[in-house]
Amino acid sequence: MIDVLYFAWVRERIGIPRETVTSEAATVMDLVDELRAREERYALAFADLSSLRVALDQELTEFDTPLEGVREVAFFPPMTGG
Amino acid sequence: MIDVLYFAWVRERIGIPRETVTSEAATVMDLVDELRAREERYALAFADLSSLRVALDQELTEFDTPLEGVREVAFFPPMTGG
Amino acid sequence: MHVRVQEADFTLADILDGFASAPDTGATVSFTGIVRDDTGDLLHMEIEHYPGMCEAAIEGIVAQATQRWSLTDCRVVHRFGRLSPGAQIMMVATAARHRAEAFEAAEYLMDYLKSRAPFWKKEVRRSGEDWVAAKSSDEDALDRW
Amino acid sequence: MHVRVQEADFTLADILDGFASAPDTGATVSFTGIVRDDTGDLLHMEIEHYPGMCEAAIEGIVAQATQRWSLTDCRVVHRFGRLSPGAQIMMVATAARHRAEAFEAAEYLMDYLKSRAPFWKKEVRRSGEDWVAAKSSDEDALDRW
Repeated sequence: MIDVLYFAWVRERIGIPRETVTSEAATVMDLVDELRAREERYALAFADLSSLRVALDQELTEFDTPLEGVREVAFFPPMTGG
Repeated sequence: MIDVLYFAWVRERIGIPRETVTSEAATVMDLVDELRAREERYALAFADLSSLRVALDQELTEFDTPLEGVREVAFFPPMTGG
Repeated sequence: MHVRVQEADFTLADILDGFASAPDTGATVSFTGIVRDDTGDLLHMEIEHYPGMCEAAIEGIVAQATQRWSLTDCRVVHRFGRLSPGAQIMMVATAARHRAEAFEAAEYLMDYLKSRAPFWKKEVRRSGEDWVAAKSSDEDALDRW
Repeated sequence: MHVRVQEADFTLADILDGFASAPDTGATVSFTGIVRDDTGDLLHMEIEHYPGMCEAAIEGIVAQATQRWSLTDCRVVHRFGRLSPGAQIMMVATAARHRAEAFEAAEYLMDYLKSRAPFWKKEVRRSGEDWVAAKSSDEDALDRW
Protein backbone atom coordinates (compact mmCIF):
# COMPACT_ATOMS: atom_id res chain seq x y z
CA MET A 1 0.00 0.00 0.00
CA ILE A 2 1.53 3.24 -1.19
CA ASP A 3 0.06 6.73 -1.11
CA VAL A 4 0.45 8.31 -4.52
CA LEU A 5 0.15 12.09 -4.81
CA TYR A 6 -0.27 14.21 -7.93
CA PHE A 7 0.35 17.94 -8.24
CA ALA A 8 -0.31 20.72 -10.75
CA TRP A 9 -1.17 19.53 -14.27
CA VAL A 10 -0.42 15.91 -13.36
CA ARG A 11 -3.21 16.17 -10.77
CA GLU A 12 -5.52 17.86 -13.28
CA ARG A 13 -4.84 15.27 -15.98
CA ILE A 14 -5.37 12.31 -13.68
CA GLY A 15 -8.30 14.03 -12.01
CA ILE A 16 -7.49 13.31 -8.36
CA PRO A 17 -4.92 14.76 -5.94
CA ARG A 18 -4.05 11.45 -4.26
CA GLU A 19 -4.89 7.80 -4.02
CA THR A 20 -3.70 4.70 -2.22
CA VAL A 21 -2.51 1.94 -4.52
CA THR A 22 -1.62 -1.68 -3.94
CA SER A 23 1.47 -2.39 -5.95
CA GLU A 24 4.31 -4.86 -6.20
CA ALA A 25 6.40 -2.40 -8.22
CA ALA A 26 10.11 -2.64 -7.46
CA THR A 27 11.01 0.83 -8.71
CA VAL A 28 9.30 4.13 -9.46
CA MET A 29 9.46 3.21 -13.15
CA ASP A 30 7.59 -0.05 -12.49
CA LEU A 31 4.90 1.90 -10.65
CA VAL A 32 4.62 4.35 -13.54
CA ASP A 33 4.13 1.44 -15.94
CA GLU A 34 1.39 -0.03 -13.72
CA LEU A 35 -0.39 3.33 -13.60
CA ARG A 36 -0.01 3.90 -17.35
CA ALA A 37 -1.67 0.54 -18.01
CA ARG A 38 -4.70 1.45 -15.94
CA GLU A 39 -6.48 4.13 -17.95
CA GLU A 40 -6.00 6.62 -20.74
CA ARG A 41 -5.77 9.60 -18.34
CA TYR A 42 -2.81 7.97 -16.55
CA ALA A 43 -1.17 7.13 -19.86
CA LEU A 44 -1.56 10.77 -20.88
CA ALA A 45 -0.23 12.14 -17.60
CA PHE A 46 2.82 9.87 -17.77
CA ALA A 47 3.39 10.19 -21.52
CA ASP A 48 6.60 12.22 -21.25
CA LEU A 49 8.66 11.44 -18.17
CA SER A 50 11.22 14.13 -19.02
CA SER A 51 8.56 16.67 -18.05
CA LEU A 52 7.90 14.94 -14.72
CA ARG A 53 9.62 14.83 -11.35
CA VAL A 54 9.16 12.31 -8.58
CA ALA A 55 9.58 12.47 -4.80
CA LEU A 56 9.71 9.48 -2.45
CA ASP A 57 8.64 10.22 1.10
CA GLN A 58 9.00 13.93 0.26
CA GLU A 59 12.53 13.70 -1.12
CA LEU A 60 13.23 14.40 -4.76
CA THR A 61 14.62 11.33 -6.53
CA GLU A 62 14.97 9.57 -9.90
CA PHE A 63 12.63 7.19 -11.74
CA ASP A 64 14.94 4.19 -11.32
CA THR A 65 14.92 4.40 -7.51
CA PRO A 66 13.64 1.30 -5.65
CA LEU A 67 10.32 1.64 -3.84
CA GLU A 68 11.12 -0.67 -0.95
CA GLY A 69 9.96 0.80 2.36
CA VAL A 70 8.49 3.89 0.69
CA ARG A 71 5.14 5.10 2.00
CA GLU A 72 4.49 8.12 -0.18
CA VAL A 73 5.22 8.74 -3.86
CA ALA A 74 4.52 12.10 -5.49
CA PHE A 75 4.51 12.94 -9.20
CA PHE A 76 4.62 16.52 -10.44
CA PRO A 77 6.00 18.82 -13.14
CA PRO A 78 9.24 20.77 -12.59
CA MET A 79 8.74 23.09 -9.64
CA THR A 80 8.16 26.81 -10.05
CA GLY A 81 8.69 28.21 -6.58
CA GLY A 82 10.13 31.56 -5.62
CA MET B 1 37.97 83.47 -3.49
CA ILE B 2 37.48 79.74 -3.22
CA ASP B 3 35.88 77.76 -0.41
CA VAL B 4 38.15 74.89 0.53
CA LEU B 5 36.65 71.99 2.51
CA TYR B 6 38.46 69.20 4.33
CA PHE B 7 36.95 65.91 5.47
CA ALA B 8 37.91 62.98 7.70
CA TRP B 9 41.62 62.76 8.55
CA VAL B 10 42.45 65.61 6.17
CA ARG B 11 40.21 67.83 8.28
CA GLU B 12 41.77 66.51 11.48
CA ARG B 13 45.32 67.00 10.23
CA ILE B 14 44.71 70.55 9.02
CA GLY B 15 42.59 71.33 12.07
CA ILE B 16 39.66 73.08 10.39
CA PRO B 17 36.71 71.82 8.34
CA ARG B 18 36.71 74.68 5.82
CA GLU B 19 38.24 78.01 4.94
CA THR B 20 38.02 80.60 2.24
CA VAL B 21 41.27 81.20 0.39
CA THR B 22 42.37 83.81 -2.09
CA SER B 23 44.29 82.03 -4.77
CA GLU B 24 45.51 82.51 -8.32
CA ALA B 25 46.02 78.76 -8.72
CA ALA B 26 45.26 77.55 -12.24
CA THR B 27 44.72 73.91 -11.31
CA VAL B 28 43.93 71.84 -8.24
CA MET B 29 47.62 70.86 -8.12
CA ASP B 30 48.66 74.53 -8.01
CA LEU B 31 46.28 75.10 -5.11
CA VAL B 32 47.69 72.07 -3.30
CA ASP B 33 51.20 73.51 -3.72
CA GLU B 34 50.09 76.88 -2.33
CA LEU B 35 48.52 75.17 0.69
CA ARG B 36 51.55 72.93 1.25
CA ALA B 37 53.76 76.01 1.36
CA ARG B 38 51.70 77.62 4.09
CA GLU B 39 52.33 75.52 7.17
CA GLU B 40 53.60 72.15 8.32
CA ARG B 41 50.09 70.80 8.99
CA TYR B 42 49.10 71.44 5.36
CA ALA B 43 52.33 69.88 4.11
CA LEU B 44 51.54 66.79 6.21
CA ALA B 45 47.94 66.55 5.07
CA PHE B 46 48.96 66.79 1.42
CA ALA B 47 52.12 64.67 1.74
CA ASP B 48 50.76 61.74 -0.28
CA LEU B 49 48.28 62.71 -2.98
CA SER B 50 47.63 59.07 -3.91
CA SER B 51 45.73 58.78 -0.63
CA LEU B 52 43.64 61.87 -1.37
CA ARG B 53 40.63 62.62 -3.52
CA VAL B 54 39.37 65.99 -4.70
CA ALA B 55 35.94 67.30 -5.65
CA LEU B 56 35.25 70.57 -7.48
CA ASP B 57 31.82 72.04 -6.85
CA GLN B 58 30.82 68.66 -5.38
CA GLU B 59 31.95 66.58 -8.36
CA LEU B 60 34.81 64.13 -8.04
CA THR B 61 37.70 65.07 -10.31
CA GLU B 62 41.48 64.81 -10.80
CA PHE B 63 44.34 66.92 -9.46
CA ASP B 64 45.24 68.36 -12.86
CA THR B 65 41.77 69.85 -13.41
CA PRO B 66 41.65 73.64 -13.96
CA LEU B 67 40.07 75.73 -11.18
CA GLU B 68 38.55 78.41 -13.39
CA GLY B 69 35.02 79.24 -12.32
CA VAL B 70 35.14 76.82 -9.40
CA ARG B 71 33.61 78.03 -6.12
CA GLU B 72 34.16 75.04 -3.86
CA VAL B 73 37.09 72.62 -3.61
CA ALA B 74 37.00 69.65 -1.24
CA PHE B 75 39.89 67.39 -0.22
CA PHE B 76 39.32 64.07 1.47
CA PRO B 77 40.54 60.46 1.71
CA PRO B 78 38.96 57.69 -0.40
CA MET B 79 35.32 57.42 0.56
CA THR B 80 33.98 54.66 2.76
CA GLY B 81 30.23 54.83 2.32
CA GLY B 82 27.75 51.99 2.36
CA MET C 1 10.10 30.53 12.89
CA HIS C 2 12.82 30.64 10.24
CA VAL C 3 10.77 28.96 7.55
CA ARG C 4 7.09 29.65 7.05
CA VAL C 5 4.78 28.25 4.41
CA GLN C 6 1.45 29.99 4.69
CA GLU C 7 -1.61 31.21 2.82
CA ALA C 8 -1.74 34.55 4.65
CA ASP C 9 0.07 37.67 3.49
CA PHE C 10 3.08 38.89 5.47
CA THR C 11 4.90 42.13 6.14
CA LEU C 12 8.65 42.60 5.99
CA ALA C 13 8.49 44.30 9.37
CA ASP C 14 6.79 41.26 10.91
CA ILE C 15 9.13 38.71 9.36
CA LEU C 16 12.26 40.72 10.18
CA ASP C 17 11.27 41.42 13.79
CA GLY C 18 14.34 40.51 15.83
CA PHE C 19 16.22 39.62 12.67
CA ALA C 20 19.99 39.95 12.50
CA SER C 21 20.49 40.93 16.12
CA ALA C 22 23.80 39.05 16.37
CA PRO C 23 26.69 41.48 17.02
CA ASP C 24 28.73 40.11 14.12
CA THR C 25 26.06 40.97 11.55
CA GLY C 26 27.18 43.71 9.17
CA ALA C 27 24.81 43.19 6.26
CA THR C 28 21.30 41.97 5.59
CA VAL C 29 19.63 41.34 2.27
CA SER C 30 15.97 40.68 1.66
CA PHE C 31 14.24 39.61 -1.52
CA THR C 32 10.50 39.73 -2.14
CA GLY C 33 8.76 38.09 -5.09
CA ILE C 34 5.58 39.77 -6.30
CA VAL C 35 2.77 38.67 -8.65
CA ARG C 36 3.53 40.53 -11.88
CA ASP C 37 0.90 41.20 -14.51
CA ASP C 38 2.79 41.38 -17.81
CA THR C 39 -0.18 41.40 -20.13
CA GLY C 40 -2.71 43.40 -18.14
CA ASP C 41 -5.27 40.59 -18.09
CA LEU C 42 -4.08 38.51 -15.14
CA LEU C 43 -6.99 37.78 -12.82
CA HIS C 44 -4.94 35.97 -10.22
CA MET C 45 -2.14 33.50 -9.63
CA GLU C 46 -2.85 30.16 -8.00
CA ILE C 47 0.02 28.58 -6.09
CA GLU C 48 -0.21 24.88 -5.39
CA HIS C 49 2.15 23.35 -2.84
CA TYR C 50 3.14 20.01 -1.37
CA PRO C 51 2.54 20.38 2.38
CA GLY C 52 5.34 18.93 4.45
CA MET C 53 7.78 18.56 1.60
CA CYS C 54 7.79 22.36 1.12
CA GLU C 55 8.96 23.02 4.62
CA ALA C 56 11.52 20.19 4.54
CA ALA C 57 12.91 21.29 1.17
CA ILE C 58 13.20 24.93 2.21
CA GLU C 59 14.78 24.02 5.53
CA GLY C 60 17.37 21.95 3.68
CA ILE C 61 18.17 24.86 1.35
CA VAL C 62 18.39 27.28 4.28
CA ALA C 63 20.75 24.91 6.13
CA GLN C 64 23.02 24.73 3.07
CA ALA C 65 23.13 28.50 2.67
CA THR C 66 23.63 29.13 6.38
CA GLN C 67 26.64 26.86 6.47
CA ARG C 68 28.21 27.93 3.19
CA TRP C 69 28.07 31.69 3.88
CA SER C 70 28.26 31.54 7.69
CA LEU C 71 24.96 33.35 7.90
CA THR C 72 24.14 34.93 11.23
CA ASP C 73 20.42 34.71 10.44
CA CYS C 74 18.16 33.53 7.64
CA ARG C 75 14.40 33.54 7.06
CA VAL C 76 12.13 32.33 4.31
CA VAL C 77 8.38 32.80 3.85
CA HIS C 78 6.47 31.30 0.93
CA ARG C 79 2.77 31.68 0.35
CA PHE C 80 0.33 29.36 -1.40
CA GLY C 81 -3.25 29.73 -2.60
CA ARG C 82 -4.85 32.47 -4.68
CA LEU C 83 -2.80 35.64 -5.07
CA SER C 84 -3.85 38.86 -6.82
CA PRO C 85 -1.58 40.88 -9.12
CA GLY C 86 0.77 42.94 -6.94
CA ALA C 87 0.54 40.48 -4.04
CA GLN C 88 3.68 39.27 -2.29
CA ILE C 89 4.49 35.64 -3.16
CA MET C 90 7.48 34.97 -0.97
CA MET C 91 10.54 36.45 0.64
CA VAL C 92 13.98 35.47 1.81
CA ALA C 93 16.20 37.39 4.20
CA THR C 94 19.86 36.75 4.93
CA ALA C 95 22.23 38.25 7.49
CA ALA C 96 26.00 37.91 7.35
CA ARG C 97 29.20 39.65 8.33
CA HIS C 98 29.82 41.18 4.91
CA ARG C 99 27.64 42.29 2.05
CA ALA C 100 28.95 39.85 -0.55
CA GLU C 101 27.96 36.89 1.65
CA ALA C 102 24.48 38.25 2.34
CA PHE C 103 23.87 38.92 -1.38
CA GLU C 104 25.22 35.58 -2.57
CA ALA C 105 23.27 33.60 -0.01
CA ALA C 106 20.04 35.37 -0.94
CA GLU C 107 20.59 34.64 -4.64
CA TYR C 108 21.44 31.02 -3.84
CA LEU C 109 18.24 30.68 -1.81
CA MET C 110 16.19 32.13 -4.65
CA ASP C 111 17.81 29.92 -7.29
CA TYR C 112 17.13 26.80 -5.24
CA LEU C 113 13.62 27.79 -4.17
CA LYS C 114 12.74 28.28 -7.85
CA SER C 115 13.67 24.74 -8.87
CA ARG C 116 13.75 22.65 -5.69
CA ALA C 117 10.86 23.78 -3.50
CA PRO C 118 7.60 22.00 -4.41
CA PHE C 119 5.39 24.89 -5.48
CA TRP C 120 3.60 25.23 -8.81
CA LYS C 121 2.23 28.46 -10.19
CA LYS C 122 -0.82 28.76 -12.39
CA GLU C 123 -1.71 32.05 -14.05
CA VAL C 124 -5.43 32.64 -14.43
CA ARG C 125 -6.02 35.21 -17.19
CA ARG C 126 -9.15 36.50 -18.83
CA SER C 127 -7.95 34.62 -21.92
CA GLY C 128 -7.54 31.31 -20.07
CA GLU C 129 -5.33 29.64 -17.51
CA ASP C 130 -1.89 28.10 -17.74
CA TRP C 131 0.63 26.46 -15.48
CA VAL C 132 3.83 28.49 -15.44
CA ALA C 133 6.51 26.41 -17.15
CA ALA C 134 9.84 25.96 -15.42
CA LYS C 135 12.56 27.67 -17.45
CA SER C 136 15.68 25.77 -18.42
CA SER C 137 17.53 28.92 -17.34
CA ASP C 138 16.22 28.35 -13.81
CA GLU C 139 17.73 24.88 -13.77
CA ASP C 140 20.95 26.20 -15.34
CA ALA C 141 21.17 28.82 -12.59
CA LEU C 142 21.95 26.03 -10.11
CA ASP C 143 25.19 25.23 -11.94
CA ARG C 144 26.55 28.53 -10.72
CA TRP C 145 26.68 27.10 -7.20
CA MET D 1 11.91 60.96 -1.28
CA HIS D 2 14.00 58.42 -3.17
CA VAL D 3 17.29 59.48 -1.64
CA ARG D 4 17.61 60.45 1.99
CA VAL D 5 20.76 61.44 3.88
CA GLN D 6 19.88 61.78 7.53
CA GLU D 7 21.13 61.46 11.08
CA ALA D 8 17.97 59.74 12.35
CA ASP D 9 17.43 56.00 12.32
CA PHE D 10 14.95 54.52 9.86
CA THR D 11 12.74 51.47 9.55
CA LEU D 12 12.44 49.30 6.48
CA ALA D 13 8.67 49.55 6.76
CA ASP D 14 8.82 53.34 6.67
CA ILE D 15 11.25 53.53 3.74
CA LEU D 16 9.40 50.90 1.75
CA ASP D 17 5.95 52.39 2.31
CA GLY D 18 4.38 52.55 -1.16
CA PHE D 19 7.50 50.98 -2.68
CA ALA D 20 7.26 48.89 -5.83
CA SER D 21 3.58 49.49 -6.46
CA ALA D 22 4.07 49.49 -10.26
CA PRO D 23 2.17 46.56 -11.85
CA ASP D 24 5.25 45.38 -13.75
CA THR D 25 7.27 44.84 -10.58
CA GLY D 26 8.03 41.19 -9.95
CA ALA D 27 10.97 41.42 -7.57
CA THR D 28 12.33 43.70 -4.90
CA VAL D 29 15.66 43.51 -3.11
CA SER D 30 16.73 45.46 -0.08
CA PHE D 31 20.13 45.70 1.53
CA THR D 32 20.83 47.08 4.99
CA GLY D 33 24.30 47.86 6.32
CA ILE D 34 24.78 47.52 10.07
CA VAL D 35 27.52 48.66 12.48
CA ARG D 36 29.46 45.46 13.19
CA ASP D 37 31.62 45.01 16.24
CA ASP D 38 34.32 42.56 15.24
CA THR D 39 36.55 42.92 18.26
CA GLY D 40 34.00 43.43 21.02
CA ASP D 41 35.43 46.81 22.04
CA LEU D 42 33.72 49.13 19.58
CA LEU D 43 32.18 52.08 21.43
CA HIS D 44 30.63 53.64 18.35
CA MET D 45 31.09 54.51 14.71
CA GLU D 46 31.24 58.12 13.59
CA ILE D 47 30.13 58.81 10.04
CA GLU D 48 31.25 62.08 8.50
CA HIS D 49 29.58 63.27 5.32
CA TYR D 50 29.77 66.03 2.73
CA PRO D 51 26.32 67.64 2.76
CA GLY D 52 24.99 68.36 -0.70
CA MET D 53 27.54 66.25 -2.52
CA CYS D 54 26.20 63.13 -0.78
CA GLU D 55 22.73 63.61 -2.15
CA ALA D 56 23.99 64.55 -5.62
CA ALA D 57 26.37 61.58 -5.78
CA ILE D 58 23.73 59.11 -4.63
CA GLU D 59 21.14 60.51 -7.00
CA GLY D 60 23.59 60.09 -9.85
CA ILE D 61 24.25 56.47 -8.89
CA VAL D 62 20.52 55.78 -8.54
CA ALA D 63 19.86 57.30 -11.98
CA GLN D 64 22.52 55.05 -13.53
CA ALA D 65 21.09 51.92 -11.90
CA THR D 66 17.50 52.83 -12.72
CA GLN D 67 18.30 53.20 -16.39
CA ARG D 68 20.61 50.21 -16.73
CA TRP D 69 18.26 47.70 -15.09
CA SER D 70 14.95 49.39 -15.99
CA LEU D 71 14.12 49.63 -12.30
CA THR D 72 10.49 50.25 -11.47
CA ASP D 73 11.50 51.80 -8.14
CA CYS D 74 14.66 52.55 -6.18
CA ARG D 75 15.37 54.04 -2.76
CA VAL D 76 18.51 54.83 -0.80
CA VAL D 77 18.90 56.03 2.78
CA HIS D 78 22.29 56.78 4.31
CA ARG D 79 22.84 57.96 7.86
CA PHE D 80 25.60 60.13 9.30
CA GLY D 81 26.71 61.00 12.83
CA ARG D 82 27.35 58.72 15.79
CA LEU D 83 26.11 55.14 15.45
CA SER D 84 26.22 52.40 18.07
CA PRO D 85 27.15 48.78 17.36
CA GLY D 86 24.13 47.07 15.82
CA ALA D 87 22.73 50.33 14.43
CA GLN D 88 21.59 50.57 10.84
CA ILE D 89 24.00 52.59 8.68
CA MET D 90 22.20 52.66 5.36
CA MET D 91 19.90 50.79 3.05
CA VAL D 92 19.14 50.46 -0.62
CA ALA D 93 16.01 49.00 -2.16
CA THR D 94 15.44 48.10 -5.80
CA ALA D 95 12.34 46.97 -7.68
CA ALA D 96 12.41 45.40 -11.13
CA ARG D 97 10.54 43.00 -13.36
CA HIS D 98 12.80 40.04 -12.65
CA ARG D 99 14.93 38.94 -9.74
CA ALA D 100 18.30 39.09 -11.52
CA GLU D 101 17.80 42.78 -12.32
CA ALA D 102 16.75 43.66 -8.77
CA PHE D 103 19.76 41.80 -7.30
CA GLU D 104 22.30 43.21 -9.75
CA ALA D 105 21.07 46.77 -9.34
CA ALA D 106 21.24 46.50 -5.54
CA GLU D 107 24.82 45.19 -5.72
CA TYR D 108 25.76 47.92 -8.18
CA LEU D 109 24.32 50.57 -5.86
CA MET D 110 26.26 49.16 -2.92
CA ASP D 111 29.53 48.96 -4.86
CA TYR D 112 29.22 52.58 -5.98
CA LEU D 113 28.01 53.91 -2.63
CA LYS D 114 31.09 52.34 -1.00
CA SER D 115 33.59 54.18 -3.20
CA ARG D 116 31.75 57.12 -4.73
CA ALA D 117 29.46 58.56 -2.06
CA PRO D 118 31.28 61.07 0.18
CA PHE D 119 31.00 59.41 3.58
CA TRP D 120 33.88 58.53 5.88
CA LYS D 121 33.67 56.08 8.75
CA LYS D 122 35.66 56.32 11.95
CA GLU D 123 35.63 53.48 14.46
CA VAL D 124 35.92 54.59 18.07
CA ARG D 125 37.18 51.69 20.20
CA ARG D 126 38.21 51.43 23.81
CA SER D 127 41.74 50.97 22.48
CA GLY D 128 41.62 54.13 20.34
CA GLU D 129 40.03 55.51 17.21
CA ASP D 130 40.74 55.00 13.53
CA TRP D 131 39.38 56.08 10.19
CA VAL D 132 38.20 53.03 8.27
CA ALA D 133 40.53 52.64 5.28
CA ALA D 134 39.03 52.16 1.85
CA LYS D 135 39.87 48.69 0.55
CA SER D 136 41.41 48.27 -2.85
CA SER D 137 38.88 45.45 -3.30
CA ASP D 138 36.11 48.05 -3.01
CA GLU D 139 37.63 50.02 -5.87
CA ASP D 140 38.19 46.81 -7.85
CA ALA D 141 34.52 45.90 -7.37
CA LEU D 142 33.59 48.75 -9.71
CA ASP D 143 35.40 47.05 -12.60
CA ARG D 144 32.68 44.43 -12.56
CA TRP D 145 30.23 47.01 -13.91
